[in-house]
Amino acid sequence: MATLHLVNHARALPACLERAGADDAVLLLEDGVYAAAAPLPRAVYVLAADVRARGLGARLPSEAAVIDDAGFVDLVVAHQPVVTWR
Amino acid sequence: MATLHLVNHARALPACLERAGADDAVLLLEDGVYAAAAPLPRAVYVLAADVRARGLGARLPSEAAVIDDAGFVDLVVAHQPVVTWR
Amino acid sequence: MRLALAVHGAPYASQSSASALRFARAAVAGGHEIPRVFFYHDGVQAASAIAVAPQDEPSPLDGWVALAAEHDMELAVCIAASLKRGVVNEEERARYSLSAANVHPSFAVVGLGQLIDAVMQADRLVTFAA
Amino acid sequence: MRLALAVHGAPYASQSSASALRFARAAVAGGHEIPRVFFYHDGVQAASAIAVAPQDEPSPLDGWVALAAEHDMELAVCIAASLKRGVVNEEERARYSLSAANVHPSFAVVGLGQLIDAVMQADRLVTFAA
Amino acid sequence: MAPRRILFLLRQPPYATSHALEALEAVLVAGVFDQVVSVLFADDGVWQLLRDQDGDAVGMRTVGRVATALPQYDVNDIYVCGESLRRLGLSPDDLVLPVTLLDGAGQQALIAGQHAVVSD
Amino acid sequence: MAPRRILFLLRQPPYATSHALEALEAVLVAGVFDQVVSVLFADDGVWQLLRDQDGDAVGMRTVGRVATALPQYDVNDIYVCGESLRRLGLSPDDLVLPVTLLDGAGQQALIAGQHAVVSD
Repeated sequence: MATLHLVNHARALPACLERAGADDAVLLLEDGVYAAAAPLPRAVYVLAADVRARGLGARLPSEAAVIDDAGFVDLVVAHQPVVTWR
Repeated sequence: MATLHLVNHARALPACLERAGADDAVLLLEDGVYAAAAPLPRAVYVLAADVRARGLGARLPSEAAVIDDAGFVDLVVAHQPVVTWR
Repeated sequence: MRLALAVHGAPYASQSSASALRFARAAVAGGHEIPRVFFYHDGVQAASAIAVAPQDEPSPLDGWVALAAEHDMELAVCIAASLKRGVVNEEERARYSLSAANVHPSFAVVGLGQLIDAVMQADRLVTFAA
Repeated sequence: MRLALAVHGAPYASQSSASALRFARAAVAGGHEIPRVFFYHDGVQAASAIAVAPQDEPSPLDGWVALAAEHDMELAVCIAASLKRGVVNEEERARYSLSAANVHPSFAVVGLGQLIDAVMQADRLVTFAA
Repeated sequence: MAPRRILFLLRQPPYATSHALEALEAVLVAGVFDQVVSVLFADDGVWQLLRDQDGDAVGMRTVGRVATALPQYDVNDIYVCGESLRRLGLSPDDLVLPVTLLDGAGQQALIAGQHAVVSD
Repeated sequence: MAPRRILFLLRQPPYATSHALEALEAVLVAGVFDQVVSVLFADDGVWQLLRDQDGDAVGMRTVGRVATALPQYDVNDIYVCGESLRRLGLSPDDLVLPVTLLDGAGQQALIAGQHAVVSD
């Protein structure tokens, strides 16, 4: 089963990507969503509540797929382990 | 009177240096002292207690002058304003 | 599926507790079980019974208390992390002769082994970092 | 010289309080005055009377209490920042019908204006950030 | 006593912590003290001023809305680091308030002229 | 129940917060649970292993000394990110413990094989 990476600060995304496989999923949440305001080197998920709070909705690139909290749960169910990078 | 810049996380040093004048003093403290383990672009002070806790004493470059808490107080007295970057 | 959560950041210092609470609500709404939420590091502050949220913001405490009351969910606070941060229950108050106790009764003060136990019992561990 | 200090980080989440305490000791040893230490943001946790430091580490609380007792130094906790973080004195406990109060009597719970007042009264403001 | 020159240096993004919101509250309080108050948004602090925020989504007050109250509290010297704005991919039109852009030398001079600088 | 594979991912420097110390305490506890426990020090977490630390200087326990207790608690799979070590200007001789260096692919494989990963 592939790994789910949670990134809750934008500065932690490089550390995550150094150790993430191509089949792994990456979810940006909290201040991690600011990483999606800069060019992204791969497809990522971004958490809707955090995007909306920060006013980033209109600024996301096509590499960023917005998911809600239920989608977050689905990602956790579909991946193992779940790794947090802060 | 020149400004005293306090940097308590290594990641904040670039932000400080972008706005620091040549005559200003820069003091690295807490996790800021790790910035002195990499090449430094200018002379800085580093706080002795934080250097000692982290085992960095033997690794400091010549640009880093170690001062104790009394030296920190002296820097504050000799500068205005005191700005903290974290 | 059985999901264990770890909360590492204090309310207002971190979104950790708020994000975990929203995740927990979505998980139980999706039919999953959350046997234990383990509050560690600064996350132990979420157990304080005497925090008063600003008028225009929801109370993190009320959210956890309500969710745990509706579902079979243990809110577990690490004793070593909480004691040094001033989050103590009546038993610790008496033991250390402190002037007050402040852990909400919906939270259990437990040993660090319960984090490992949660990992052993659950299908996933999801950490909400500081 | 009159030096005002601001402490923004909670003990164990940040060195802020510990660094400020060492600085304050050095300043008074050097003949300077510290009329007020203003605890803001997560720094308000330093005022908790019910935190129990690990056996092999000094208590941050004891350090502040001892220093303030020896010198004319106000330990001021911002009321807005502390209330939402569960750091409350007896007056707030009664006002909000809370189950306990936990502010150490050496700390004064004050309004945010006292930060600006400290800046106006002192020759320097030194901020110990989170 | 002559009024003090007090700068608030705001560098934290708005929602992961309460620091941004609480620092803005301190600015509003300072505004009523008849001091010379200015504010510099720099680095991730510029995100505080982005339009279309909605703090309700994460259970917090909307920080951008609090920032728009600055002029009502007589805080009118509102500066933004131009280089930070550029790095975040933003333009002044993206912000909730009219601001004055400063380069590094301008920020250095602003800081150098203060009695005290309050960080967030 | 078959033992679980649990990785502790330690990326925080040792003294600014208690997170590093508390995460190590969690590793020590995990060591007595008869699970398959491993530890990966990466990024600033590698500073936890530097020799000659002295926590007394800042009123904290010495984190490097706690780390040396790992083998006594039957935690022997101790990995360090080689690239992080290099970036910090350190060599394995600078560390308080013998460790196994891993490159990015090795860390990816280590993570992929776990039931759970605990972060600090």
